[in-house]
Amino acid sequence: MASDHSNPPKNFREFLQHERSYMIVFGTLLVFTGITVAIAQVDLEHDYNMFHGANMTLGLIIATFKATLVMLFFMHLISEKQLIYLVMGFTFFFFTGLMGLTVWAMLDYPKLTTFFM
Amino acid sequence: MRDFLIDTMGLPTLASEHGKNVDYFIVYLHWLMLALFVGWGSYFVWTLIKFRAGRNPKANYHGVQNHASTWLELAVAAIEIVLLLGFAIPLWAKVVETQVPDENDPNVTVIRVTAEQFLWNSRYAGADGVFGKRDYKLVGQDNKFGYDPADTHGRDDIVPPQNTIHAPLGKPVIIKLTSLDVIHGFALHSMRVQQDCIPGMSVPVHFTAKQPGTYAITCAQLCGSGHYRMRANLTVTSEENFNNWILENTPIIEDAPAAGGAAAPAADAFE
Amino acid sequence: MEIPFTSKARPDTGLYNAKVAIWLFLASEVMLFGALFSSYIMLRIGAPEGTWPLPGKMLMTFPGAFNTAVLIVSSVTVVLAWASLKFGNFAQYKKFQAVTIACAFVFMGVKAFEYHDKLTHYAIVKTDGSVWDGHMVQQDDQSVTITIHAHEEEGGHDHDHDHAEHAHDDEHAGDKHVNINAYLGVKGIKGFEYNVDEHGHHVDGEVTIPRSEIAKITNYGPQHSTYLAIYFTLTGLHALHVCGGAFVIFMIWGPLAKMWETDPERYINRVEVSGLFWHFVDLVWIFLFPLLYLL
Amino acid sequence: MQATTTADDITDAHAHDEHHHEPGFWQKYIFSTDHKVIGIQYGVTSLAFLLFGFSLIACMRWQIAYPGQPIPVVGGLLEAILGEVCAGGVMQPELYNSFGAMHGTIMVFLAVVPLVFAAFGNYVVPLMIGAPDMCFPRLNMASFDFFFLGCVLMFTSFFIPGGAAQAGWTSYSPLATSIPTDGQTLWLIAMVLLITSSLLGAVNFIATIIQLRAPGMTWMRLPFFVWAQFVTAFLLLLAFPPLETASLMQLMDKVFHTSFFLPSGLIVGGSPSDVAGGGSPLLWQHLFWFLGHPEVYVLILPAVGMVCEILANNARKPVYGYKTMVYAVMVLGFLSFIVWAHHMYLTGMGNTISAFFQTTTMIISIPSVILLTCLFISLWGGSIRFNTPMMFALAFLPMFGIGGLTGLPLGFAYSDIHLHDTYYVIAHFHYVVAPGTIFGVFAGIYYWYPKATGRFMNEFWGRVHFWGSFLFMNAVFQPMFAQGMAGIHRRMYDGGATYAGYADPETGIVSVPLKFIEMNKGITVAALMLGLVQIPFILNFFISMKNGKKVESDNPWNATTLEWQTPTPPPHGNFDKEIRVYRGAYEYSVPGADADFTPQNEPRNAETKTAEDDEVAEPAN
Ligand code: HEA
Ligand code: HEA
Ligand code: CUA
Ligand SMILES: [Cu+2]
Repeated sequence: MASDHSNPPKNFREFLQHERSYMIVFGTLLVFTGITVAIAQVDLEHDYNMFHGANMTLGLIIATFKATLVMLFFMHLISEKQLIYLVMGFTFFFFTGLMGLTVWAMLDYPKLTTFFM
Repeated sequence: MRDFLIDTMGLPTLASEHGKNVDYFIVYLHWLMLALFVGWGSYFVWTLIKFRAGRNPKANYHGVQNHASTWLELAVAAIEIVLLLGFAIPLWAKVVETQVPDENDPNVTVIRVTAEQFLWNSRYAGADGVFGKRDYKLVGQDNKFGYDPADTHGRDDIVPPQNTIHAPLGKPVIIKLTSLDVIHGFALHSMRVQQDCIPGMSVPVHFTAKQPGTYAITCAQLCGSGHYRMRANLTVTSEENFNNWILENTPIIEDAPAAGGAAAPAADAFE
Repeated sequence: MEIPFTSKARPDTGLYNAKVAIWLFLASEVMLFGALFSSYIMLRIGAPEGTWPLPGKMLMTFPGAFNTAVLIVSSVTVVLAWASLKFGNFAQYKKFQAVTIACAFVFMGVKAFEYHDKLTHYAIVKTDGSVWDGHMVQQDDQSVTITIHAHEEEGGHDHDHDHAEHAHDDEHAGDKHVNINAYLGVKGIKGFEYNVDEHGHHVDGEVTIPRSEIAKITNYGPQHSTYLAIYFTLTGLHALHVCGGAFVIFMIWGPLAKMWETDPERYINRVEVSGLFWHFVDLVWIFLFPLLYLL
Repeated sequence: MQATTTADDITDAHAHDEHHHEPGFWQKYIFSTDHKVIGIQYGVTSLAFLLFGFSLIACMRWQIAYPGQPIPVVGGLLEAILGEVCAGGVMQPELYNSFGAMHGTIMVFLAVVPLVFAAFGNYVVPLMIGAPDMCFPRLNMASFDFFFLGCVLMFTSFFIPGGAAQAGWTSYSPLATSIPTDGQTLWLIAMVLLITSSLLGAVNFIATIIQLRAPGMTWMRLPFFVWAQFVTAFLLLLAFPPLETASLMQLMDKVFHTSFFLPSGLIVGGSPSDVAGGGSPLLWQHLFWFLGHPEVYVLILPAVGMVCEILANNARKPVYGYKTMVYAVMVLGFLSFIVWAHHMYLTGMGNTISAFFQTTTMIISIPSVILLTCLFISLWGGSIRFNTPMMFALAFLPMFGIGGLTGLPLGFAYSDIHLHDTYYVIAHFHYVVAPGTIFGVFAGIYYWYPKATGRFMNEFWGRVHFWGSFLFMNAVFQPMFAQGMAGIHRRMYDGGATYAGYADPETGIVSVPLKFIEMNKGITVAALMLGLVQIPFILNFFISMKNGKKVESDNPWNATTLEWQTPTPPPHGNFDKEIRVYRGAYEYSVPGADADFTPQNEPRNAETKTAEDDEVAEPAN
């Protein structure tokens, strides 16, 4: 967060200087967008003998990383009030509950069950 | 005593082997609930009488001081844990995992039951003991079940009249349930069996009948305007009778593919 | 009557009302999109073989990547606009936020292009079972004309184009994805047909198919397959959020800007709150892009 | 953040306006932003729908008890309005299904939730926490508008060709998509509107409770009702969006022919469906029940909250274990998000996942037991006044007890095999929502009526209403347990007659003994009587507005909470004095105090003043 605004920046350059954390995040986001696209062009699993679902995992890790940057810096979650952490923490928990349990339930079936797909 | 407890509960006639466990579970649970209710209820009524304004004009700010209720709550929790870990989970595991009869055991009758608005289709594997191949890609106007007409295993499959299912007495039966159109529910209360029939998946239920007779099968899930009359009968007869019935219903196999031949060209495109 | 803490923070929570509200709202948005993402996973895991397109083959990567960059830019301008206001630099705020709004327009423009591309893309199954796949040129009661694109080769394999398997052969399917289910009920599907030159190579070109020979025709709209269904739903809902967010930002930027004079603190709060929403929209896209376009 | 201006300096032009001009009728009653007016709007709308929901079930009950016979009195009317679905005054299966689906939908989403959460919440919560209004008055109005629009849509769907939705309140796919009526589409659109309304409401409630508590109103001094509403609002906020998503997806299925919830190879109406397939019917169920279970706590928690207020007030003593209750309700809210699949045991669930959901379901019953137990124990040592609100509040306890206890056999997958989708389930949840929540609502209406109107409702007719309702509620729902146990399924157009008394020719075994079907008649009579005993209530409700006994003070029940510290009825802006809170919400019969109640805003005398008294929030002008 822009902390100190008692002495405002005089010109645009100085302003960007002052807000350089945003600019760094901005650059990082762009770079990682590029990386995501680049990685997607190769088949890590087959061409590079990585584990099953390697592309998916890596792609999602990068997306999560980018999202974290946006949340922490652009949305100022890095210095937010307790209450908001609490609310978002719960939300995150329920969100994973919704995802995890539905998928788990989808994968756990009794013996002899078949799907005609 | 046991029987008395069960009878008071008004459960339908029991005709399957595993069903008695379901009954015991339900019945004991209900007596327990009744005990809790009566316990709390008497305390409640007593309190209302004892502390009515006319008799007790001045309330006591402090009220109950002891922590009996905590113990009570812990007791309820403990009972639930016992019920859960000791009975509910293992018993359910038996149903879906550990005591599922083996499909390939010749002793086991496997029936495919496919629900449809508003009737039940059953199918038996026939003499070769193997069902015809089934693939959703084959579903068509003239082949709504999607059985492969080219598959020889399917030709001797037995397709009894709709809404009739027969099962042999005293032998394990597996019914594999599915549906063509919407979700139906296969409720066979006399056997203490119930399972939804979901299009796109086939889920098994199993039981061993211990009493001959005809039992109603109810559709348990709302499936449209005919839901209420979507009834089938399960007939449990001795093994001998059952085998005769199977023979009666066995199709006469001709050389050419039987019914549904017209759909054949569609098949190869998907293989 | 005055509602307290509309601009000033409540001491014990350290927050003003709208800030609490926007975070709560975002929490519900997380669950909204969360349910859609869960659906995406369920549909993908449960997809019958050959009906989920190969990673990165259904959508054009470039517009998606470009839009990702656009949203990132807009996210940074939103936060810089807010920072400008914090320093009392209203003019600079105006400029940054103008960029944001412009970005929203660009984003929607690209989206519209992509939608248009999908909706004019048709797959036609002829009565003889052959599948013709391309963009609509014109159609009338008598016939349908589509442009068929030469098949982009994958990994140097040559395709035996009248081989039926190829329609759902994961390894080698190109940009064309037959959802077999979409053609159910049509008998004897053979596979894709292409314009072929004298050397047997695929070339671009138009074909006109008489209506009488068409067994089934469908565009690549949401009904085409569960993949496109979830694609349109997710991106459509997201696009609605973009429009909504841009509208609010625009209102604060233009018509409601008078408040900067009367109540600057509350004005900054509004900018911050609308910005938080905007970042969230960006954040959703950060996941959407790889999931739908790449993976 | 450094404040440069204070709230006092700011004059929101809009608010200023309202303050000075006497608003006209439209401004005051229709497009009002005053939380009390909005509360009353919600209240009136949802009570009307409660009655409507009952009318639907009354017709259905006739058909259940006397299948194929014309409905007396209204049969002809229905035929005239709805046409052949009620040919000859006899309900057809389609009509039965659509009334059933709409009874459930209306009762849950248009009657009880808006009543307990929105109506009581709007009216009472800001008063209880000492706030001038809700945090966002205009958002509040918007929330009502969305709700009202949703109501109108739901209601009109009865009159379109094909009629209203017919796939149950759960709207399971593929059935919901395969039923041709547009009522199904309207249902979905209306649901999206209702959900949007609830989301806006939930944001507003939470923000209000967090931000607008009067100085000194610390978290642990909040009346329990506020806590209940707070948790409820979170349930709505986080559980509703997945249903909104699901509704949108089903709408896509319906309108754009996608197949989110439609598997491959589906047959519709006897021929292969024309959709792509590849979807999953279970996905809908997961998304629906992810809302569905938290939703049932939305139905019950506010009622528990109201009962708690009324109980403490009329027992003239503090509630027992206030903090325990607060924690219990939080745990309840938290856990309610991870039990949903207990509605889906019989969809073919594996062992591990069902063990998980059985465990969470059992765990969640513990906080419910704690809540009920605390309320019971609160009565011990009291000086109990038996007035009408108290009667309803007291009756709530055993009724919820029965409903809750019968949730246990359903919560175990093993016993659910037999009980699933039978009348046992119907009886279970009606015990919680009808003699449970509805009694809570009645208690609340009788209790807060004097605050809203300045007059009491008639005590005698209140008692008639109580005993009648108590008797007939039980007469309606108690036999359903027996029916369910005997294997009679719900949603049966003929009330199960297809299966009745059928005896096996050889063995004489009867699948469903006739006596259980016969019970239908008694239940129907009781249900109609239940409707009749509401007449005294409705008359009482309207007549008392003009003729009821006037209240003698602003605090006629001698209560401690802040809503009784306002003028009667409270004006726009609520309080005519500054509110500061010095104590917890239930300081009844404090030893040494003059009266048997000490309002929350009554200052302590100087000597006993503690540091805690000064722990007050920034003065909220
Ligand atoms: C307000 C509504 C509400 C509430 C609070 C509950 C509470 C509970 N419900 Fe219920 N339920 C519904 C509404 C509700 N339910 C609805 C609407 C359905 C059907 C939906 C449909 O299919 O259409 C349903 C269906 C339903 C099912 C699915 C059944 C099926 O379809 O097969 C299950 C299964 O687990 C279940 C379980 C429970 C449990 C374990 C609780 C627990 O939380 C209960 C905990 C409470 C207690 C354990 C009580 C404690 C008792 C005492 C302290 C003693 C009191 C004694 C005296 C007063 C004397 N419910
Ligand atoms: C909150 C929810 C709620 C409530 C309160 C009720 C209340 C009642 N319900 Fe219902 N019911 C459901 C939710 C509810 N129900 C649901 C979700 C279903 C499942 C639907 C499905 O299958 O999909 C269902 C299904 C259902 C069935 C099963 C139908 C079937 O399976 O085919 C039956 C059968 O008897 C029934 C009966 C009743 C009765 C007799 C009441 C009575 O208790 C009603 C009592 C109410 C009154 C008597 C009205 C009082 C009116 C006023 C007080 C108005 C005052 C007005 C002013 C002052 C302006 N309900
Ligand atoms: Cu089939 Cu109900
Ligand atoms: Cu539940």
